[in-house]
Amino acid sequence: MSPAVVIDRVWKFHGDFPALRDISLNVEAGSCLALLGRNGAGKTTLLKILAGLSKPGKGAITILGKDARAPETRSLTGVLGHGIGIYDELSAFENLRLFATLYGVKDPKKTADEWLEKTGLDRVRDGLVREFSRGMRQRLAVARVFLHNPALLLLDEPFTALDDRAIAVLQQLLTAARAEGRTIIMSTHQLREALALATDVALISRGKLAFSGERTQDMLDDPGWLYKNYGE
Amino acid sequence: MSPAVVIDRVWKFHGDFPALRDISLNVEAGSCLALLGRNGAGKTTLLKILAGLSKPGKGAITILGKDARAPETRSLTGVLGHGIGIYDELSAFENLRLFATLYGVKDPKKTADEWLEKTGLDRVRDGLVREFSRGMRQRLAVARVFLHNPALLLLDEPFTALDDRAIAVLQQLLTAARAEGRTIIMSTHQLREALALATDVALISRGKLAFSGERTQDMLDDPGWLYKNYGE
Amino acid sequence: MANRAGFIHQVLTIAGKDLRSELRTKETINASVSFSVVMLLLFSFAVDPGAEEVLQIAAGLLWLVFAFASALVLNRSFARELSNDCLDALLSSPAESAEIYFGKCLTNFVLLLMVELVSIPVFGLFYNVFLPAGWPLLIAVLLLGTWALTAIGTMFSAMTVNLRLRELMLPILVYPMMIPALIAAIRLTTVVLLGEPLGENWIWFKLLIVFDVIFTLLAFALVDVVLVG
Amino acid sequence: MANRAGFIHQVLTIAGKDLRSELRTKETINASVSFSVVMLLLFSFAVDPGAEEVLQIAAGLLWLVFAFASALVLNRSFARELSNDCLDALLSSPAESAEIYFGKCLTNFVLLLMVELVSIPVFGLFYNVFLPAGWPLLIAVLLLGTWALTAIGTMFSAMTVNLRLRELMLPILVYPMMIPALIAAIRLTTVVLLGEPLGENWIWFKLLIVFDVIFTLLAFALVDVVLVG
Amino acid sequence: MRQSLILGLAGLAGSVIIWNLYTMFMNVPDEMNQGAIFRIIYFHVPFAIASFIGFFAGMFCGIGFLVKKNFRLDSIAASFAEVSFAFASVTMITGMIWGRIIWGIWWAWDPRLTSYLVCLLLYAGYFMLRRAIDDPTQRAKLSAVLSIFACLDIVLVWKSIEWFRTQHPGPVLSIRNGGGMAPGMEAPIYWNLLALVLLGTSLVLIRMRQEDTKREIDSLRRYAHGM
Ligand code: HEM
Ligand SMILES: Nc1ncnc2c1ncn2[C@@H]1O[C@H](COP(=O)(O)OP(=O)(O)OP(=O)(O)O)[C@@H](O)[C@H]1O
Ligand SMILES: Nc1ncnc2c1ncn2[C@@H]1O[C@H](COP(=O)(O)OP(=O)(O)OP(=O)(O)O)[C@@H](O)[C@H]1O
Ligand SMILES: [Mg+2]
Ligand SMILES: [Mg+2]
Repeated sequence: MSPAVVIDRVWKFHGDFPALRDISLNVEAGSCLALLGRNGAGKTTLLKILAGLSKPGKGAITILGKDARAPETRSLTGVLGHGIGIYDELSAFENLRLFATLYGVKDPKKTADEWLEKTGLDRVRDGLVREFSRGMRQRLAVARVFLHNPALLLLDEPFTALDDRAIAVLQQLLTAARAEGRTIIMSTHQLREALALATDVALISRGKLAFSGERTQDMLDDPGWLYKNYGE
Repeated sequence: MSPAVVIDRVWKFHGDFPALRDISLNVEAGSCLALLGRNGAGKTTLLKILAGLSKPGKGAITILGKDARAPETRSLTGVLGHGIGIYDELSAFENLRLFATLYGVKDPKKTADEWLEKTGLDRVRDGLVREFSRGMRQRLAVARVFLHNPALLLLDEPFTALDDRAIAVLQQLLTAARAEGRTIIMSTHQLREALALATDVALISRGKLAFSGERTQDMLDDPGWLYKNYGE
Repeated sequence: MANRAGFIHQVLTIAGKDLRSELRTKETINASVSFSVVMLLLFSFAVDPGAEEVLQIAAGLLWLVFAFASALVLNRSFARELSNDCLDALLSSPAESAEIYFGKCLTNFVLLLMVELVSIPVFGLFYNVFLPAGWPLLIAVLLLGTWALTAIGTMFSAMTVNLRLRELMLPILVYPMMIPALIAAIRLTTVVLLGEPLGENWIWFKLLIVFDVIFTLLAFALVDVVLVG
Repeated sequence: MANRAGFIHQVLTIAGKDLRSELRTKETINASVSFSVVMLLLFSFAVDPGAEEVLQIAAGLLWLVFAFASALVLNRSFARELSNDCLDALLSSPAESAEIYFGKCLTNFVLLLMVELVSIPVFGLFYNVFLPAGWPLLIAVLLLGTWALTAIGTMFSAMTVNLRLRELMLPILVYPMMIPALIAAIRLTTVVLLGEPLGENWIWFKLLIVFDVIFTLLAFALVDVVLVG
Repeated sequence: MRQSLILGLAGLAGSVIIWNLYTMFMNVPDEMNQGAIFRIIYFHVPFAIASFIGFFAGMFCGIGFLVKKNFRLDSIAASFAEVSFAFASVTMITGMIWGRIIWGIWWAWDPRLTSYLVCLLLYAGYFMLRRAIDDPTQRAKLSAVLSIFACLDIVLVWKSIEWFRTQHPGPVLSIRNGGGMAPGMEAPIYWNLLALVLLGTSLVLIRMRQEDTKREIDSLRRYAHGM
């Protein structure tokens, strides 16, 4: 199995402060990587670079054999950041159609409707997102991320501020994605939820890669285990 | 022991939509109430009213025997909302001094420095908050909330997006606060962290008070317990 | 309401905070100064500054510049509190809405005066208008007119702070409101520039004062309703 | 860069999105139209609108109105993307920075033209200026001038979104940037309104074109640097 | 009940207007130096005055809301503002037509015209503010506050511009002051005013009901989305 993502000696500087220091990491295709680390460790920074939202200072990123900023690459990745990335003034359907079109999906309208159904939003198809509740927004955001069925999913703290039910929904969607062989990289502080899904774990501390490897039983038993052994 | 907070048949309307419906609740002085509920249940709305940031549509709030909007009341409460409420363009010290002054603390400068020390921020005393990492900001925010030693603490999702260490720090600060007999009301979705601290629990569902009472062992054993039995 | 001393003390604290963070990143002040200079420049292309009757319209242009430049300052005034929900932090502190309002007013007043102090000389250069004999009156007019802009502008800055289209709504709501004050200021300034006797123009002075008083009181009365949801 | 067809397709998609959400609420449009009316009103106090030489300055006023009204539209342009980190969503999609930029440009261009189409007749009514003989030239000037405002404004709107650059560059640069274009537009419009022969004023026309070309290319080259941190 | 009230008011207003039209065109003679066109005043002025009445009524409802927190009052306030705005536009248009014919120009920076324009702009802002706020409570409160500011401002505007323009009076005023009408000619103005007030009230009632339903729907939607 070839690595889906190759991170090769990546540095990122804010001014002369190195937010990422010499990170090298391979993510196998079809695996689910939990990106852990303390506040300010550099998780978001790394994910942004993978998503092509910012360029590494040094080093190179290869995603599915191509550069991260290449349009072809981006049409294969789905990104869900801190913000949900959908438009309040547009209807649920218009949002999905917009991104379907941008991602060059064959039949945008059909795809949009399909995903509205899958996420149970079809009854509010033409409602403006502005009027949606937090849960509905979250589901729409997920639909946006999945609708061009990306080979690689990049999720930054997807569980934050969600209630138990919303988390459950998200978790089963992600499990399904794994089953379809998509690669997932997600950063989070909610270790339990993350480790339940993850196959691999990477720990960043102060911009350095402190640990990366399979998720072991110890981690499940005691989510704090990693920090205890590898955190500074 | 007299109740520190008396919530008496409180309603809050957004137009005709009742975000809070006839909530009545007493919080004993010195207790720690975990305010639980699904997304959109009304936790933030209730906390905002307690903090005097918005007025109830119907009903009355009494905090330590006084009205919630009275300046004396507010000088006795410490509020930590979604946002951390500190200024990016000011230094850590200036932030604390500002609020110390607003809260009419005796010697603002001294108090500010004390709390910078307590939260381990004294080395960055004069650094602009803009350059702080998320963890540091959070600690500064906590200092801001504690520095006029309030009798009542109102925390809205204090654990969100914090790493394990920051959470630990916050938890021990709160435990200390409890030991000093302060009353704490916090809303959260991270049931484990919350229930570990709480003495009492209140569950809001769709603006109605679904459950309120002591925190029992069952809840600790299975955080989902409450939702299973009382959630809709 | 806290007792009188407390009131002023709180107001000064808040004003001090705003001024400090503003003067640290000269953001707004730079913006509005350069803005007003550019406006004067553009005006000088729109209206031939050499012309005789320039003195007739000089005052008008000047006050338009002030009005437009003020929008930048006023926009930031409460927007500054948005970043980390700082407004909630302020409101949940013992500081009264009115104290916050006047703190902001004070800051804006000072900032606007700074802008004016810069742009008036520039103006004088472009249109070679020189310091008239009646300059004490001019200063009085400046202060009164600027306060008019501040009192209303700050109030509306508070009203629009939570809107999606903040920077859009503010000018639309504020400028029509300001018209009486602007008219009065323009007339008085013209009078001074032309060196005419004040005479029956006292009425404008009165108008300006009345305007200031009325809207300051109104804001004072209503700001709590606006800020506390 | 996607192939040519793809480019235009993406640009249209983005422009379509913006226009749809704008025309649904009509917020920006309404705001900037009423804003320009407000400005015409304010000008009427600065400059005696009854006067003969109003034609001399009409063009100047008109373009000032456009410049300021445009600020409102341009502000919203990228700010609209901020609310839910939508900009990140766009940038992480296959759409290129340049495609996003030109999509926004297109939207702003259309919106600004709408605003102008409304405010020109209003202006004509209020100041009793009527459609001059040389109106085809006038239209050309309008299009070129508006594009100048759009190209620069959109670029800076993109910069302000990127927080690190905000307080440094934007305010101090954007207005002065526009000056040459505005001057040219004002001169040309005056010429048309006064019905003078174009003659040596061709130079202004050339200037306007050069200005448009240069800044469009510049933006095209730099927008990726600005948007992708 | 309210249905019939609305219909009654509207019907009454209609009949009064028709009767007025009759008297205006059949009984009232042409005005000597303006000819037939002067009849436009019979609508121009009543609309103007009615609009003012409406704006201020709106403000008082706004104050009422701030005191009572009763959303019905907010609906009424908004309806008043809208109806008055419509009336004001009619004044504007009739006025402009009149101006085109009498003065030969659509617009003159005459004090009354200018201040009226300001008044319209203030309320244009009022509507924009209402549309920009999603939370009905916030909307009601802020628009109430705005209407208070606006109404106080209108008074000052009216005075100040009166003084400002009269510093250099235009050709306009001379025509205006020819307004010492014969009582017979003046009567229809007041009758029309009455008719417009009736009409306005019925319109307000209709709009108010729409506003209420809108708020109801909004709340139902929120509730539905909650589950
Ligand atoms: C856009 C144009 C106009 C506007 C906005 C306008 C507005 C108004 C308003 C607001 C009033 C009521 C003022 C009050 O009751 O104090 C009024 C009254 C009146 N208008 Fe106009 N007007 C316009 C054009 C004209 C023209 C062209 C004429 C006649 C040549 C005219 C003649 C009158 C007269 C005779 C009154 C009766 C009230 C009085 O005499 O004071 N108006 N107009
Ligand atoms: N725009 C920026 N300018 C300057 N420094 C930055 C910027 N963005 C991030 N940093 C710094 O880079 C470091 C990594 O930030 P990052 O947001 O990636 O951390 P994180 O792992 O996402 O933390 P959290 O878990 O709190 O989200 C932090 O020290 C932060 O201060
Ligand atoms: N400004 C507002 N305008 C209209 N409705 C609002 C407003 N604020 C909150 N609501 C509604 O009130 C209800 C309660 O909101 P609130 O933020 O209190 O929920 P919450 O319990 O804090 O949810 P979360 O856990 O997601 O923070 C929600 O249905 C929300 O839609
Ligand atoms: Mg992060
Ligand atoms: Mg909440």
